Amino acid sequence: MARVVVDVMLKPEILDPQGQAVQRALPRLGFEGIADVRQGKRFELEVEGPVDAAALRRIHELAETFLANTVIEDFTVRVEEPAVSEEAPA
Amino acid sequence: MARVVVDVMLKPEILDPQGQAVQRALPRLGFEGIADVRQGKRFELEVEGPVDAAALRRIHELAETFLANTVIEDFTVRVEEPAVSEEAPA
Amino acid sequence: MTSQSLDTVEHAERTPGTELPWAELGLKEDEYARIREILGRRPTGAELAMYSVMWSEHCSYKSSKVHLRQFGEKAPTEGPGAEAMLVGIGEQAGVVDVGQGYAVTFKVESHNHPSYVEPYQGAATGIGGIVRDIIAMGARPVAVMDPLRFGAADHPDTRRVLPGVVAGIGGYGNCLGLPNIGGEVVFDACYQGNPLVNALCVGVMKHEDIHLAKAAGTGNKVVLYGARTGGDGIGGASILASETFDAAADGDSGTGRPSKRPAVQVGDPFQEKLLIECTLEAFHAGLVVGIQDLGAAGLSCATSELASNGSGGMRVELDDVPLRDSSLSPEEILMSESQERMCAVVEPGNVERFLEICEKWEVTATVVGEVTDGDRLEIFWHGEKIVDVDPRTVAHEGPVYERPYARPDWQDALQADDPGRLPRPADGKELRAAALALLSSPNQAGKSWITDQYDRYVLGETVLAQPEDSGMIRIDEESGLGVAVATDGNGRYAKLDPYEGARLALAEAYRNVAATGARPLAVTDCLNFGSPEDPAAMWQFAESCRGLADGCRELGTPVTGGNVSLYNQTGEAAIHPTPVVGVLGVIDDVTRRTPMAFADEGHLIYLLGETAEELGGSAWSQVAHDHLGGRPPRVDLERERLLGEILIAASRDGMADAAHDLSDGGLIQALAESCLKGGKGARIVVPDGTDPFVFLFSESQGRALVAIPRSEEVRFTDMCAARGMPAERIGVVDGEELDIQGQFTLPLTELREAHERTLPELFG
Amino acid sequence: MTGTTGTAATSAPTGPARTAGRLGRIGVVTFPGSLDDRDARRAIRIAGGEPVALWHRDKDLHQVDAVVLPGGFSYGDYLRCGAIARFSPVMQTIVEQAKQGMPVLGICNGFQVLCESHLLPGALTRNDHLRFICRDQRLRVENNRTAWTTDYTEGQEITVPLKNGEGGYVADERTLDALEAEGRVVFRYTAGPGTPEEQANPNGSRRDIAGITNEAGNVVGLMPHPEHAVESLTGPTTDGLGFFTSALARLVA
Ligand SMILES: Nc1ncnc2c1ncn2[C@@H]1O[C@H](COP(=O)(O)OP(=O)(O)O)[C@@H](O)[C@H]1O
Ligand SMILES: [Mg+2]
Repeated sequence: MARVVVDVMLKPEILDPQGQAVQRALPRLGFEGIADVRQGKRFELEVEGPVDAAALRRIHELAETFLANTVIEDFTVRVEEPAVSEEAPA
Repeated sequence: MARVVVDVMLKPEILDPQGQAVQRALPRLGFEGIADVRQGKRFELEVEGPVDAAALRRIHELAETFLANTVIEDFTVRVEEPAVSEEAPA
Repeated sequence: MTSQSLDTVEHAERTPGTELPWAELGLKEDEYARIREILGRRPTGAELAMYSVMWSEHCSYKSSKVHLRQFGEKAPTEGPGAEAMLVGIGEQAGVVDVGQGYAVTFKVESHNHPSYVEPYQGAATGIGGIVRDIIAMGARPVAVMDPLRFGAADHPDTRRVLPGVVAGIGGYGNCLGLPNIGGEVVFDACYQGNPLVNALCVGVMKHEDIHLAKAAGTGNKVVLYGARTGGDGIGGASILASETFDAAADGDSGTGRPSKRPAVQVGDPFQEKLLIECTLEAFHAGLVVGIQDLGAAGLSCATSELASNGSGGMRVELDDVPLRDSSLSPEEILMSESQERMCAVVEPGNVERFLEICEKWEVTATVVGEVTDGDRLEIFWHGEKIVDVDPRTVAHEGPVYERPYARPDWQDALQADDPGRLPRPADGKELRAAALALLSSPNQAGKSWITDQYDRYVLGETVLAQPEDSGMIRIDEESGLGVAVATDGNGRYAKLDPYEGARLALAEAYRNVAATGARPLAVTDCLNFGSPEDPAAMWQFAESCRGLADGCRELGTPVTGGNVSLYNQTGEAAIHPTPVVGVLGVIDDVTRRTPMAFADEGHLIYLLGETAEELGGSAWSQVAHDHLGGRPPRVDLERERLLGEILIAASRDGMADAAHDLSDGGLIQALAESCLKGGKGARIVVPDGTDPFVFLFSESQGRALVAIPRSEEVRFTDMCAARGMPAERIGVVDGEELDIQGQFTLPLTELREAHERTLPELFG
Repeated sequence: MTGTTGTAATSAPTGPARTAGRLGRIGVVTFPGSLDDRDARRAIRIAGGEPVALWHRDKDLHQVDAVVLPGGFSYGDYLRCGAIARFSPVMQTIVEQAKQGMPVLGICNGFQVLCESHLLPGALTRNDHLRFICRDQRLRVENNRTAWTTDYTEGQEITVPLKNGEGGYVADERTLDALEAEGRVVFRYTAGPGTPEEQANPNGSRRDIAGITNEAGNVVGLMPHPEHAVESLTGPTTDGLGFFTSALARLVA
């Protein structure tokens, strides 16, 4: 089973109150040096069968019509590589 | 300015009503062959200065104490590679 | 933008031949010519931006103005309503005196087009906008309401629009901490491409706190506070709401016209909550000379209106406006409709304290200009003057149109198509089926799937909320002083007769307020119509204005303010003319309110008013036959006033334990609602000589149900008799079923199931 | 009344409670996005106590005897409810004091803040139906030995408003088992008379949990809103008053 990830972010010109709230909180938490924060959605789809161009096209369509609200959001679709989640040094 | 992405997903054992709602809607939209959907959050942080091990450590800490609630959520931190958003064939 | 390409006033003077994109900005040729004439030169790009948004239909009321005048001209000059008026039409919102030193401000506004494009954010920012109007008056917002209209309930696009709109209203209002105390939900195919999202807000203040939007006092500072200005919604609401909305023209339609789809605005309710607190604190500290919210047309509107209402001029440094996006051009900054911003005029000596209050609430605040002693509004960018106008010409002297209007040629045929010819239920069994079909139809079904998404408890002053006849808020804990508000509108009635339709909307809202025991005092209205360029739609508009103005004079309830939404039309298909009327009433002691529920076994059920066969535009004709024709029910506002007096007296003197007005769906609807709310059944007798179908389904006006304890019966009937109000005892509160004797019975469980299952099944 | 803890008065007065000649002082924190702070203060007043307004930026608790964290959206709560409030100055002191036994009640957003602050285990997530829900909610009192519930009887059913978008209580199985075993589930959702049992739980909370307490019983968090049920005029019942009279009674003892 392959995993396809759809990331949905607000378009750059659209206000992102969520990201802004995080950013405003950073100084209070003692974090400096982060110029901007945007918050979006991440969808992980577990796809049965091969993730070929046709499958990707369908997922793209799904993202466009359903997962993202393209009036205000952009999205990207990608197949997740085997070893994805490289955690930062703890 | 470098972009660091923090992905936050509910732990596998925690019910994800948003992901389930998407999954339930799929047949109605005519989509088959998606075994599971999970919905999480994606944060894009624009970091000033170099994203070295120290900076990543701090962002990891930020994610652990703030961006994610580790009681119910897992997270990953990664520096975004230059050419990120490979859109699927339209 | 480099300084060479900056279109300064000086540059405009030197280059009279430069073509500007006035048509794309929605201006007509003669309007552009007038701007040139006013300025004595061509406008700069920034000036053109300001004029175009301020002269748009949405901001200038250019098509509606000549008709709206009647609300002032015909306003009642005596009676409680007239005496209570403190601030009338023309300000952000009207203000009425409710006694004990309190004043109440309320207003309803539309956010129709944005809510169709992006339901969640469109509706959310609709709440945001109306709330800012109320704070700008100096009042603390205390409640919101949401009259809504959607396309057919089972249409796929309604599944997109309705849940988003409801979630948006809830998301924003709940987060602001404003109880939602009522509204409407109507489905009709005519709203398919043009859903109506109206939002009402009520605010309370002490008389001395009333503030008006004006910039007086040379040297006073203009402070912009709240959210940073971004590129969202540039010219959005104003331009979009000012032309026929053509869904097919979204994006590039190849016509070379710019897309009418605006960058949608995203609301930030938390920011708005901060704005409320910070504004009220600044008011109470006496730091505010004048104030204005930034809504449609953003800074263009705020600066020109503030300056225009004041005595002097204004100078604004656009470079000082805090931006979210540093690449914005000055024109864009002037037109941006970024949400959650306000503009205050503050004396220089108070600026520091004002900024401190903003800091306390973590609200960004910046001095962006000052009041000057001239009479010009001058705006600078990078040290160069880009706007130099007489603000009155922007804000108040826009074009005024006498649009042609004509009674449509189909109106006679429509009125002649009387529902009297339609087949009716013939026996008890058929009546029962008709009742269930009616009560479970989307328009007549319970709305709790929607209203349960709204917080009605927050602030702890909600005495009545949905599904009661009106919302009621306590405003003084000691004395029990309170206000009640109801909104109503019936587009089907108005389509049959727009003059009567407006009066019917008024009558119903008035009746709903009186049913709870409050004395109706004042009116706000949202007039939702089709294109003013269509003579038929314009006639509907003119008739409705005339009807509402006449009705308000008759009832002694002045119109204190409102909103017009035109161009609710897709191609040739306009919505039903939909005047939505909000009535505000006062109650001296909220513990005396009359709820709608049949709560006590043995109480006697009286029907007040007279029932005739009136089925034109009725819910029955729609549900049973999908029929719209004939004449709407007759309105007699004198009778409405009398009914109101009876209901108010019954509440004041503790005679009625429950009251519920009759409106769409008629008696059967009202009975079902009162039974379900109280969890008690009723035994009802059809009066001799009355056709049971007419008795149950007719929509005659001026009627209400009351439940009277036996001990009060004589006193109550004596009062009705003395005042000439027909009151017929039709039954008693009893048992577990609604029993229409000799016709049919409906167990409450079956009734509840039928009434409450509909919306969850459609949208759940 | 079956209050059984050592400190709680067995017959708590419901009138004004006085300690050393003064009313019991209960602080109510106002974050910039708090909404039900006024109502919480009113409830304390009606219960006979002295409400004290506390400001989120102020570490000082002004000698209050107990604290209520009210409902609302503390800092907008776009990230997660209570995520930012946890780091506020006032919370630093409240966490310290709570650990020393001061009674703390978190209502709705306050409950979320208590979980985020790790004063209570678990977390609150999106309602399973993904909608905000406002309704009158039936609750069963499972534990009447906490600082805030001594005026109820065990098993008593009460009705108070519920209104939230993120009220689903979740924790891992081990935590849930421990909460049950230690009797730390204070309130459970239940169906009122005539309501089908499957409609009892309004948001998918695990094991129908509406409210919990810490090991010491001084910190209580719940999603429903007792402060909206203190006057018959504006609330569905006056069942919520017992929270505040319980705490005040303890202050007298
Ligand atoms: N969108 C809404 N928001 C809040 N309350 C609503 C909404 N729609 C309907 N209601 C409430 O539901 C109840 C029934 O509505 P309606 O049948 O339109 O009342 P009426 O016929 O008395 O005008 C009223 O209390 C009304 O305020
Ligand atoms: Mg009514």
